[in-house]
Amino acid sequence: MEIEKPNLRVKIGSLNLQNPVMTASGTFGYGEEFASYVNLHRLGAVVVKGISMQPRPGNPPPRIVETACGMLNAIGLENVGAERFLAEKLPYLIKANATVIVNVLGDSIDDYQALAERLHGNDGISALEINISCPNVKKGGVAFGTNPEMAQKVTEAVRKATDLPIIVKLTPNVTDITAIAKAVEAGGADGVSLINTLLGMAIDSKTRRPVLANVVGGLSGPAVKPVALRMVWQVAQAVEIPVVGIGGICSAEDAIEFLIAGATAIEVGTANFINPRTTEDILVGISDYLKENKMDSIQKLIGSLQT
Amino acid sequence: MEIEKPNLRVKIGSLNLQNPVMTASGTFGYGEEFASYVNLHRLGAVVVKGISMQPRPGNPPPRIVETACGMLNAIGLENVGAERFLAEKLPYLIKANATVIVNVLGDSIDDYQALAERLHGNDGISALEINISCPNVKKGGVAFGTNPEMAQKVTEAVRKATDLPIIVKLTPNVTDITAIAKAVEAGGADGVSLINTLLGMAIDSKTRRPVLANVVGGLSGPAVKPVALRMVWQVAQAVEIPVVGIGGICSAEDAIEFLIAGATAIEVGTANFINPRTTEDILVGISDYLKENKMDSIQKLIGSLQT
Amino acid sequence: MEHSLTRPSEVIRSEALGSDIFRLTIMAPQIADTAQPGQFVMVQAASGQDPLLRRPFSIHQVSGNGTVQILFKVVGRGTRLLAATTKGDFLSVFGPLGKGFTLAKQNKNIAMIGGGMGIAPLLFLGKWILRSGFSGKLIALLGARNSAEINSLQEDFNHLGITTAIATDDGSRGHHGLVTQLMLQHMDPGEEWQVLTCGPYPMMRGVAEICQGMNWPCQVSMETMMACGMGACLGCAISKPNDLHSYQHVCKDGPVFAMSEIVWK
Amino acid sequence: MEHSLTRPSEVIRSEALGSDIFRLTIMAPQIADTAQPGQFVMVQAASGQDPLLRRPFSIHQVSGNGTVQILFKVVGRGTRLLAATTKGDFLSVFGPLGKGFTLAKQNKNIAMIGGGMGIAPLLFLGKWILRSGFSGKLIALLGARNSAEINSLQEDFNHLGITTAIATDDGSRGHHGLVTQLMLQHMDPGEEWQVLTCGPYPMMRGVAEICQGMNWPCQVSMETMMACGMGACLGCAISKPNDLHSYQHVCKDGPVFAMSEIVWK
Ligand SMILES: Cc1cc2nc3c(=O)[nH]c(=O)nc-3n(C[C@H](O)[C@H](O)[C@H](O)COP(=O)(O)OP(=O)(O)OC[C@H]3O[C@@H](n4cnc5c(N)ncnc54)[C@H](O)[C@@H]3O)c2cc1C
Ligand SMILES: Cc1cc2nc3c(=O)[nH]c(=O)nc-3n(C[C@H](O)[C@H](O)[C@H](O)COP(=O)(O)OP(=O)(O)OC[C@H]3O[C@@H](n4cnc5c(N)ncnc54)[C@H](O)[C@@H]3O)c2cc1C
Ligand SMILES: Cc1cc2nc3c(=O)[nH]c(=O)nc-3n(C[C@H](O)[C@H](O)[C@H](O)COP(=O)(O)O)c2cc1C
Ligand SMILES: Cc1cc2nc3c(=O)[nH]c(=O)nc-3n(C[C@H](O)[C@H](O)[C@H](O)COP(=O)(O)O)c2cc1C
Ligand code: FES
Ligand code: FES
Repeated sequence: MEIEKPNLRVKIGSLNLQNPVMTASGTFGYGEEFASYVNLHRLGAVVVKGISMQPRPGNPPPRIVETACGMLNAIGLENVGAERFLAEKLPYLIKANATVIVNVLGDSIDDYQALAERLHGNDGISALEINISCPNVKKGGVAFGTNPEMAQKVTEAVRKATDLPIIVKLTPNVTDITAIAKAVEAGGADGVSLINTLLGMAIDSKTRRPVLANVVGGLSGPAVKPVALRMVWQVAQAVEIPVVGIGGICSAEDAIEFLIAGATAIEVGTANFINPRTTEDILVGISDYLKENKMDSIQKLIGSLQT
Repeated sequence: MEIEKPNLRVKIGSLNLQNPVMTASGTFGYGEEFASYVNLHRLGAVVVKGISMQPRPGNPPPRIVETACGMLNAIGLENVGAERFLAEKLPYLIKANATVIVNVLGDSIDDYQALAERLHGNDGISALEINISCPNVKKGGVAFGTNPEMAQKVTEAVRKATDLPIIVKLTPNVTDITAIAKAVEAGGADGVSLINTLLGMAIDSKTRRPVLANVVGGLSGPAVKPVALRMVWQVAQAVEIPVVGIGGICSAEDAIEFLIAGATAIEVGTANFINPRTTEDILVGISDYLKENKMDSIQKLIGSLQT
Repeated sequence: MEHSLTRPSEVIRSEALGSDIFRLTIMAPQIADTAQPGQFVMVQAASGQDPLLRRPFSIHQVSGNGTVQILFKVVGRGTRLLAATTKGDFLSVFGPLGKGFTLAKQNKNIAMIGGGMGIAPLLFLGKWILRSGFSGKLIALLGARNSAEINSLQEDFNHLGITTAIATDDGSRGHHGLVTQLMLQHMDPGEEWQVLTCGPYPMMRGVAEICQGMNWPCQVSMETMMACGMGACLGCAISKPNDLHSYQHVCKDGPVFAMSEIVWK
Repeated sequence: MEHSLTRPSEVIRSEALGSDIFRLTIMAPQIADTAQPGQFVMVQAASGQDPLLRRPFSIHQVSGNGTVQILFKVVGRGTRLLAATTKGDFLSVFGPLGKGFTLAKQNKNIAMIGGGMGIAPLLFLGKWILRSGFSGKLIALLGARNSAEINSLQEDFNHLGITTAIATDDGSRGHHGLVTQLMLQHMDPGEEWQVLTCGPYPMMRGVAEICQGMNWPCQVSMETMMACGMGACLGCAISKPNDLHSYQHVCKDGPVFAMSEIVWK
């Protein structure tokens, strides 16, 4: 049996994706930045930089530092805000025929809900990804995503505001990520994506100061892949909804490992900085793997881990 | 002012160390393995491979796999057991004039207590390091170290059994490591050491099987350093007792970063595999740093981070 | 726009200009054809994943036969790896990126002021100014640690017919002191000058102060940590003047800025 | 015991023996002076931290003037980096490590049986056997993918005066098939043999089966993933026969074991 063109289509709730390769929020700008390197319309979806209701300036510099096989960032959620996103950024993506997922963030449950309402009903937005790694300012800055109840409440609030497919993006900085995943599933999420960055820190031994102005930052890149893969595998077994795998994916082989672990789709993050064409390269690599392994559909790969 | 010989002495409870450079449990065998590379008596302390009351065979192979700037291990706590340790391993370390810290592990609180009682009163053991990353078989396999109450109870039980200095070794796989650190401080720990390994996983995309027979394993090495440094900094601010920094330390610069973050001492783990002389090299490097920075004592470095 | 990402570029030549300064000549026609002076490239130093990120380098020279040069000092792991590159090796080089220098008005005199590796983009800039048919005075004021560091670079400028003046930290060549101290010596305050500068922040601050005083327009080329070099990571933020909590991005809005766009502190 | 850790060792020669097989000659007198055949070294492939761990390689040859050779096939990132090493480069090489081959009784005939890169330690072993004044028959049965892979290695054995027989997967040299199929052809069942073998697990299992049948003592050299190579990490465990939940460690208890110490499955 020769597989000519394996079926790469996957589904997250009512969201149909032509393939499982997406971009990770905050690593792909608003898509336009990559237009000369990647055919945006060929990707499963473009997940844009996290948007808040109001524009945010972000943290003071230095904001990034390289670490062993990874990097720390403390961008501080700099973004143009919902209105400018809709007016200035979304039209380009629509013209490029990209499937757009908007990553949303807020300081309070009301924030998330209001933002989901504002984004709802705009043509060209296919789904929302809810970043719950943000601090809940009303609860002393504890991240929404570290507490199952708060995570569920955010999900419910967004669920009320829109019938767009909702993917809740989980933080790995928790004791039991499956508890959070189950809570957002109960809250009405159509899928979960993970992992966001691991909280880390870098110190300059010469100045005896933190390297980042924000002191701590989020660790991403190949260094975190083993942790991400473990969490994706755990969550895929714990929930019924689709799981989107994220964390250190640099190659088709990496992506395939996440799919085998149970991810329905994957997002490429830090690797976009090293090779802006990574997503398309991975797309080709997955297709080749399926052909070599005589699989006519990506569904045969997803969750195929034999333990 | 020329500093000829900076004072490197540090204290953890009643334990006096000639310098802050120790070995991380499970990466330095029982010390003897390194005798031809390192002068064991020059180290702050040798922390030996985790010991249980009964010998343990460990997990089936494969037990290790390399990852980006790190490795996963699922050794499964293979060890010779308390009796053979005392009869066969400890005498060598005593002869080598090493300061010995025994890393202890158990399946239940009673286990830990019994082991501490057995080790207590043996000449040549300077302190115990309590590995609470182990699963509590009585509580469905949840690691002692992920729950503040269980962590405190283990500490209290060991505290009852011995007046040896007790360092409790914390797992990083938790939402809030400061809560665990405070709990073991309340339980009577003389110090905390962190981090143990991050739970991770590797998959072979060719066979679609986990690489490790145990499926999941512990991530260590340079990849985890940013997470370890952040946690050490957080814990150093949260507790009064000394903190021992562990995680990806490969060079004097790495060690100095942990000291700046607030660690009173450090342990070298995975780096011992790459260069068995790492500990002694770090010792020299710390001393040189203090001289260059005109610090007459390591105390000036510890916790010197300016945020 | 097509970029040089699809395949790695061949190193045509590797030169050591002093003990820790290197110049690589790389075959990258797409970059050579479109580069503007002041733009930069992102170079992958490691073949593995450590160091992970690309390193930014100014475009030092381009040639009609498709080669691009970078000039760099070894300061860490990435540059150490690049220094070990030899003829025939392949490097992944990606660019040209960013906003380069622009000439305010054709007939003002131009002073290019470079310090250390900030000299790198000025050679390309000088050639480009001359080729543009510029008819005013064009000088290069160059600061370095010592004579060894600057000798062959100075020759390159002189070769183009650009007048140079040198300042060295140790006095082993030219003026013993700061390159800023050369400015009023070589730039007649009675004339109209525009200044294009690249170098360490304190040096550029000194240059900008003098230019402000003299009312000379001045463009500065900024450095920050960069992850992507293309506006995607937002890591390369620097404050905007007047509103310290509003940021611009060196890789996209710069690296070359008008001095008035920079917070000097 | 002093080890070669204090400074890196110079690569004296780098040879390509076929498209993906390389031989490095490294100046490491401490290793060369003390090594026993069957022992191995741990080599650091990367200058950075990725790949992180050292790679184990059998000692292929040692010389009186202090050089050590390793012979390896490119199978991944570490070996790819090592293949790019050239004369004059420095590598951190650490050893000798492990338990090598031992000779059971002086006057039995000896068959060395190697497959693929398992041939590496056998050249050193052969030389050592000859030097020990051994007076029985000594043969080498060597398996490879094809003729290109084995040609120059066979010469090395013949050069020492060791009789060789070759089996290749593609039949391009010697027997078309498995090296085990050469055994009863070249080892007279009426004679007493001892067998020393290194190669892929299935090949060594085949060798061990025949040796069991013939009642010939046999030593096998095992491979596992290794982090430390020196008994510290306990990562290189393999099961002991009779008790699958009791383990021995390849780096310390081996890599050479009696066939009876191994679980054949
Ligand atoms: C637009 C731009 C153009 C540049 N052009 C040149 C050039 O033409 N020639 C040249 O020699 N250098 C240039 N640099 C600086 C160069 O990118 C750094 O020296 C290089 O990235 C250091 O890499 P490394 O791995 O050797 O050092 P690392 O080991 O990463 O760091 C060593 C030291 O260098 C500092 N450093 C690292 N990266 C940067 C960076 N991006 N900017 C500033 N400091 C950094 C670190 O803080 C650290 O103190 C330029 C930087 C930018 C942003
Ligand atoms: C005691 C001992 C002696 C050895 N002697 C030789 C020798 O003389 N010549 C030679 O070519 N090879 C030898 N090997 C195998 C050699 O160590 C591996 O081929 C090498 O480590 C692969 O490194 P890599 O980075 O290129 O591959 P990686 O990218 O790490 O892996 C590529 C493939 O090789 C496998 N592999 C990786 N490490 C090992 C290992 N330690 N053992 C077995 N398989 C491994 C992986 O599972 C993977 O499938 C020996 C191994 C041991 C344990
Ligand atoms: C510079 C940077 C900015 C990021 N910004 C966001 C963001 O705005 N919203 C979000 O949900 N995740 C953000 N992330 C997290 C990534 O989307 C991703 O979850 C994480 O980096 C792990 O994937 P990676 O290892 O492939 O980068 C950011 C990551 C980086 C490196
Ligand atoms: C192979 C291996 C075995 C280990 N065994 C133990 C152990 O027995 N007890 C323990 O508390 N920690 C054990 N650890 C964890 C280390 O002591 C250390 O906490 C961890 O590896 C992080 O430090 P590193 O990054 O410097 O290796 C082990 C780690 C490795 C890599
Ligand atoms: S370096 Fe990434 S946005 Fe500028
Ligand atoms: S490789 Fe570490 S114990 Fe054998």
